[in-house]
Amino acid sequence: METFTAVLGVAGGVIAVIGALFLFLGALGIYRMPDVYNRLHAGTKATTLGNILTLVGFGLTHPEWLPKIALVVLFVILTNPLSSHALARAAIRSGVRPVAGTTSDEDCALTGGQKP
Amino acid sequence: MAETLVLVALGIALLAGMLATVQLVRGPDAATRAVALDAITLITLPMMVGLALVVGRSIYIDVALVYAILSFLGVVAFARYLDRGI
Amino acid sequence: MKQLIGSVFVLVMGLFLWSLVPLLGPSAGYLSTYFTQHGVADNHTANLVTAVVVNYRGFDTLGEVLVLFASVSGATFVLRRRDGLPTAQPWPASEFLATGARALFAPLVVFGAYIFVHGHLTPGGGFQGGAVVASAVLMLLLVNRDRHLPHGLMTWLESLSGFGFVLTGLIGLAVGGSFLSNKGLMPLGEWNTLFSGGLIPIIYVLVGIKVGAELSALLDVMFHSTGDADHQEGQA
Amino acid sequence: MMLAIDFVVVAVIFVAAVGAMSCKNLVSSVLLGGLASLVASYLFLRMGAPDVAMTEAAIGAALTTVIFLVATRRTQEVEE
Repeated sequence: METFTAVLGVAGGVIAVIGALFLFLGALGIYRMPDVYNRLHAGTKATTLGNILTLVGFGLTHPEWLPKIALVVLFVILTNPLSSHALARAAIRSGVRPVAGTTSDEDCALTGGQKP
Repeated sequence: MAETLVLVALGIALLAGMLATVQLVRGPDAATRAVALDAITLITLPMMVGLALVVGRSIYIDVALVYAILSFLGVVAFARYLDRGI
Repeated sequence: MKQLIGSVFVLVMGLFLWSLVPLLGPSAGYLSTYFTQHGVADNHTANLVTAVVVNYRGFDTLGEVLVLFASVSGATFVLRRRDGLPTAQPWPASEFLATGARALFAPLVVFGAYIFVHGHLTPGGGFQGGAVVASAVLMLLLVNRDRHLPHGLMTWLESLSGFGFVLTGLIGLAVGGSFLSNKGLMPLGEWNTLFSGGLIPIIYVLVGIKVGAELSALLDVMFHSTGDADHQEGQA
Repeated sequence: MMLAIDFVVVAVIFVAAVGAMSCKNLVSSVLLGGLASLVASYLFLRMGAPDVAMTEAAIGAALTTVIFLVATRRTQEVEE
């Protein structure tokens, strides 16, 4: 039983490190990408996955706290798509143009703008 | 072993937070800054839970939960502002 | 120039904060020593901060609630105008956001209630729980700006909870010998259970309802405020 | 390790505060102020004050930001 807990803890630590790497990749995407829409792509998907993995990993290192951490994870899963969606919509409506070479004709028809 | 890995994860998350903060200060327009703030929120949340692990007090997770709810509302409010909704 | 002065001020404050970082840890004074040694035995609360805020410093909390009430009524008095300019029609929120807000409203209210009901066991209390409840209302307002709160209900909740706070204090004065006294009226209960701490949970629930109603009313007034016609003419 | 994290967090608060002071765009200033509040919440938690951290997250990060945003929008509407 004790070895099981120890193995679970080490596995949780590894999962947490992987999740933290995803968080870092998301932040790197935010830093390097050229415009808002690309940054949304990197900064919301990668950080959501990283967040969930990190929290679950932390939970596995302390299994008795897992229900509470699961509540946080559930809340993140429920709310983060909402905020990302609202941000993307706000960026389109406030008139931010996509950077050249990243749009197709259908996108231009959606946003009502010309192809840059 | 597990404690060391938790600390390593916290350090990497901190680096990510620093990168996103740089972009938030640098960002050319308000929408970019909002995206960076959203990412910082998602990075600080595991840092709070990791702090709870390091200190060993489970009640800190309550604070992380409140933080998740309210920072989500802040980002949505900002999006609705840019959206001309409020 | 103004920015320079401000930046220098921020720099000084930042250096101050920086110098405080290595000091993160417990400090001991006479009162903090007393509270840490006697607080749990006196009140049977698991969260000592709540014992300090609601019992030892209960009168201050009453004052804080009154300050919040005064500021909200002042803001309401200034911002509610029936003759104001019509504001621009807000753009509607997407269906996704509207549905999400409706789905999250009830869990947020329940979570806020959890925070102020468990104020004596876990961190948080009346003010934080009230803020979470108000943020649930804020979420509905963010989706649809034209939604109106039931003003009569808000007024009743706010008045009754404030009255209940003062009444609890007066009962403590009659039974225990001092205003907001925690002795005699309610059993202190077993440490670290929901029904413990005597009057403290009751007061914190009242504070939570009051703060939630007040902050919701403030947000309602802010969202429905209109332009000031006099100001517009003066500027033109 | 935790102490190093503390120093970086204080530096982030500092950068956010200076940015909020020096930013020309009012909305970006509000956002940077919100960031300072959010990170200060972590720092309060680190100092062992979960109640204060919760208050900071509730009042400083969410409600104040929203009230500033609404006030900015209303003044813009009047100026237009």
